Amino acid sequence: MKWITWMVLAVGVWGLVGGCKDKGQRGSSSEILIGEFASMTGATATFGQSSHEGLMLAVEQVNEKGGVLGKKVKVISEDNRSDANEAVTAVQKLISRDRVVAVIGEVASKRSLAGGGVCQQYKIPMLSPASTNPTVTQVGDYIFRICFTDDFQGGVCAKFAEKRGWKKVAIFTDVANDYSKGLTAGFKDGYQGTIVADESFREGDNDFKAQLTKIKATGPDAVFLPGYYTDVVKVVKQARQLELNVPFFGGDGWDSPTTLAAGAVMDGCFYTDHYSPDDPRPAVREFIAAYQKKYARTPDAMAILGYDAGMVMMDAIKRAGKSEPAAIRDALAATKGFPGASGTITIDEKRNARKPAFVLELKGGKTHIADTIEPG
Amino acid sequence: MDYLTQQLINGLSIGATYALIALGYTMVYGVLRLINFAHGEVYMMGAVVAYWIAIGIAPWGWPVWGALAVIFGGAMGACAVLGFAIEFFAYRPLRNKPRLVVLITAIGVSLLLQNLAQTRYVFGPTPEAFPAVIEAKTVVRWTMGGPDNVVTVSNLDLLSLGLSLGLMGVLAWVVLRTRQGLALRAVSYRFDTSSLMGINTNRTISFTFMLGSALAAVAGVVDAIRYDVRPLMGLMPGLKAFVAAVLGGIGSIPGAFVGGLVIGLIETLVKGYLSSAYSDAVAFVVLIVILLVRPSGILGRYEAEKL
Amino acid sequence: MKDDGSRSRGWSVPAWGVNCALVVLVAGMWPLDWVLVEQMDEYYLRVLILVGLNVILATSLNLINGITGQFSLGHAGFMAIGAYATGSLMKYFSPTGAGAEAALLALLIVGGLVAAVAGLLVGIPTLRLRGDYLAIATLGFGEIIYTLIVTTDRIGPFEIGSSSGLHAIPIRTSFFWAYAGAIVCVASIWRLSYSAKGLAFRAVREDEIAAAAMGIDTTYYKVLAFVIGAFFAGVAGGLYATYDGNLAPESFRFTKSIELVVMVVLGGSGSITGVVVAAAVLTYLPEQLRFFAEWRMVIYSLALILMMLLRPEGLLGGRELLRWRRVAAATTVGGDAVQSGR
Amino acid sequence: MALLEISNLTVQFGGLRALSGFDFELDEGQLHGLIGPNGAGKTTAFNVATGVYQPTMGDVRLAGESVVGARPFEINRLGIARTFQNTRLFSGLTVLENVLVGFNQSVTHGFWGTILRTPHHQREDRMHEHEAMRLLERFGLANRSEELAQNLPYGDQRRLEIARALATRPRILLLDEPAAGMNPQEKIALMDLIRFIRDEFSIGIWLIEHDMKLVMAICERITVLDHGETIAVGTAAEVQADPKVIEAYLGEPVG
Repeated sequence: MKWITWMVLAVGVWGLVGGCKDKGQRGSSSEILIGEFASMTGATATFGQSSHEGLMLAVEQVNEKGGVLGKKVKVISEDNRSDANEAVTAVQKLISRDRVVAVIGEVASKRSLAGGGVCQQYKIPMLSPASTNPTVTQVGDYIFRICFTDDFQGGVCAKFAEKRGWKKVAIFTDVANDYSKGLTAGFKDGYQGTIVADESFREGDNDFKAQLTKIKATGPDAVFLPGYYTDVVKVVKQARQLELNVPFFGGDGWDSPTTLAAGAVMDGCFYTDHYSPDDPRPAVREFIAAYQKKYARTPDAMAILGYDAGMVMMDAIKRAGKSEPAAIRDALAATKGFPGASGTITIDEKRNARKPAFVLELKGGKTHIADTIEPG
Repeated sequence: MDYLTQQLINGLSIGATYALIALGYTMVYGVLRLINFAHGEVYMMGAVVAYWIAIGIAPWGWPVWGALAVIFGGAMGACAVLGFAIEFFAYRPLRNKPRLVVLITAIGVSLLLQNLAQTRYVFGPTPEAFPAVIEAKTVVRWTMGGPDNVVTVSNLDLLSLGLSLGLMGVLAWVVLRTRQGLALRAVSYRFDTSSLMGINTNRTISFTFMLGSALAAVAGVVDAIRYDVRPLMGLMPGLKAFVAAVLGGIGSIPGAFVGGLVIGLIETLVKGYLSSAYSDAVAFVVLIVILLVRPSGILGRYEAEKL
Repeated sequence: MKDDGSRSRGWSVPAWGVNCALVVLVAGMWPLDWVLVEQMDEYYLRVLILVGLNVILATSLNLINGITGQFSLGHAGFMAIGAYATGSLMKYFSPTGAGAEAALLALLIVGGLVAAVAGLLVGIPTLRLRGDYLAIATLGFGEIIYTLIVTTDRIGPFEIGSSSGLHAIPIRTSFFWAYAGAIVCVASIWRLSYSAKGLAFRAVREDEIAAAAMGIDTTYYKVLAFVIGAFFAGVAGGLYATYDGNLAPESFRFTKSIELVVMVVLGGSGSITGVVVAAAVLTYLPEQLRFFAEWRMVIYSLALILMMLLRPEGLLGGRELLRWRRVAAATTVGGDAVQSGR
Repeated sequence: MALLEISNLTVQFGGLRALSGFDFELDEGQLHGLIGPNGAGKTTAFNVATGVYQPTMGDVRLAGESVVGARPFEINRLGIARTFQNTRLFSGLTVLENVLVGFNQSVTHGFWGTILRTPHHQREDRMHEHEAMRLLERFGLANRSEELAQNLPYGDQRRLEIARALATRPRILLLDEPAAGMNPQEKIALMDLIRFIRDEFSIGIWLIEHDMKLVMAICERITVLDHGETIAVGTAAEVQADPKVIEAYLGEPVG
């Protein structure tokens, strides 16, 4: 048994010696260090890995062109196992061990809120690629995002539903997902018609026929489905099997090759997005081409937002002129009209991104723009 | 009426795959008194293997029945091998160790398969739709009460129910009519004495794992076709199938089948008539109530402890 | 190790001396806290504090699983109840100033008590269930708790936050609180299990029928183990809520419970010091494996399987580090061996 | 009125009548044997007397009070202790701890006393330990007190189980085949031990045993069961001469 005692002591001493405070100057190394925390494993690994790939592509492109401020940019990525507690640990490590000058993350608002608290405490700017809950950027003046907020996007969906003349709408929300719940709340605030059914499912569910049968019985004009692409196609397919043949519509969570690959079954459905794959703008075309070259896959919404988060962050560092957190923060706050792949991004005084929303209609595995709604 | 009928069809369709998974739980529990926590992951691997086979044979443009036969056969074979390997490498060396230790190992195997499937080398984290081998079609359709009150049954519902009924029949034949089945029954009745009776217990246990894993693979392929393939898809169906096995009386093969269908129905009816938010919790409430009221389950036998 | 009957067992130091030493030890965490905040890297300090919280969780689960032999897979549920009770009340009252530390202590105890009530409710089914059945029922309990949290926005004036999580909880927990909690928890459970009274817990684990024949109210001890275990899990939850200031419901699903069970088994079921060491190692190890990125959990699960195959009795195999005689064997925990059970 | 009185006890499992119309009396200081072929209902009688099974009919009274319906631990506290046919020691606990479990019910300090380790608690723990060691000395197990019960030789395990039962301070001790698996020397020692227990602790002992020699040698009275029915009661000599007993044992020479 002695060896166990010694092992414990050795690990303890190692921990203490390695655990002394590093008081070196942040950002003084030969590279610019940006930290990323993402759900690389666990329940929502798909989102974390997508946004990670987008970010790595952005960094690779910038480094090929000589980097930022004459230095190469290096991203240190930490996995949080899709857990909020781990997210805090990961951000803490990035800031105090790796001495990063800025942080990019997370997709899920819960984890952005958790990690954002640490960033705000150490005054390290954090840019979230895809956390849509309004409270995320309210954590403090160092927290930014480049995606829509839930209330904005929910409102866009409500406006669109009214423009279409849908008087009776059924709602089908993922209750375990705050993004989905946020959109539903935003939609309910803005929608003037009648909500005939308010049903829910839970992340990881596979069979939605019970709820869809219930929705069908209420005879809606359309179904609002603010979910992620991981569920959307399955829901619509099952609805069609039950002869629930009304349009489904949702938010940018739909954006994915999966949704397009489903083909004709998705015909006549709509979703809001920050860009359209048909968008002729060069930023979009170049991104899609580069992504396909590097990963041999079509990018989804998370990949685009991860890419843009990286681009906006590196642009801010360039404009700041030095890789110091406070200067980067100020530059981020001053971002205006940045030509991102996900739209032209302007950061407003609440540190949220303002960009126009497109409403895309699905037809035969392709999208076309059905409407454009400017932020109010 | 049409509403209830449709919900019952929905419930049976889900319950059929729970039943197939539950059979594996119950058989393994019967011979080893072990909750094979990794069983849900075997189901997931069945879906993953089927996915790769379907991608692989897609360019050849085989007829539907041929493609399905290869996909199901391949997934069943691969999972039988996987089930054998899990038992051989992870459980067999621990045969006489406390149950807790074996259960932890089972959890370890389950985590390993989940995390391996999340890497791009095996499958990757993103859910993928199954290649269009068979399109969902409504095959039975009738109206009840009025022209709008349609009840539909799809070919996938029939596939799911038909396969599980058919396999249940095959399983009954194997267990009741073959030598291997006799050995299985003997081992699950008395482990210690059956080996004295000249039964090769190790081979019987391997056989049980392979049989159970192949059934789970079928459930995995059915769900892959009608839903999609994802690395964590084994989690909830695995747990619910376990609940089904307990509900039916763990160790009882017909019990597992009935339990699976009942859990599918309960889940669907709760979603359809109460709130969908609570449907997962309801499965567990049912479990706890059953355990308290009738721990031997619907069709199980109660074993009193002998002093 | 003396064999004759004249030898006095247990502590040779008088109890008041040990009690004083414990008080001094807890008080000593206060200046240590100060030194660590000044000198230690915040990331390491965080890991150290998480070690403290996991020590409380694993030790309290050890009382239920390892010492009393009631296989529970729902410990994260108790933790969730404590975390949400303390967190929600803390957010509601937002105590500041001089009374804040006292308020934290009070709310931690409230969180623990709420969890203990849940422990009582879960403990009652244990009258009927054992082994695997109990394991799966407690797992179900944990999932029910998760579902309730995910679907509840608020209880009266107290915010729960449903699936969005509970945020902006006043942050109060420090190294001192985490380790004071850990010391109190470990000392209490040590004393409970290594006293004449506490022998009953282990007797229940070894053989319930024989224990009853020796006049031990097995039901009482089983429920008591759940209540005490749940209390400390609730306290750990409360500490966690007021350390991070954020709670997300999925942090308390059965993956967390399983993580805790693994700590108990790896430490050697029943061995309190072993479980403490395992809790520390298993909190620290994944941090060191960060280098492997997405392979990290693959390595973790492989290590778990290998550990079980090579050393199934756990690190200490039922022995205690500071007590060099064998105090309990883990060989019968969680029911009898596979297959020999009939 | 005897200390333990069992009257008209009937136990039915489904269609099987394990025990019917069983009457029995035992007083302090008595040694009463219970014999019969396998499946005669001997252990069932023990299980009813200790609350493991509920009787279908009839009564079990201890010092005049009925104990039917009481749970096993309550019956133990009222004064009936037992051993088991297949030893049920706490195999993962040490020899000393096994005996200390028996003292558990005499502990007067509570929950907080245990956690705070009050002086009262310590005194009491030490006292119990002392008593437990004395008990082990009498059973010749003192030098193995720190060994795990599962590592003891078989005969020692049997004796430890008796010591553990005595630690609960019973008035009646039920021994279920204590000599099973022992060699002749051990059996002789066991006979001495049982007599010694009766005299030293002045308790009533009720003994199930297959070894006729042992039963005949030490029991003042013997009850013979067959198929749940009492077929003979009396001294060793009376029982041995009973034709029904001889028939039950299929002509086996009795004694």
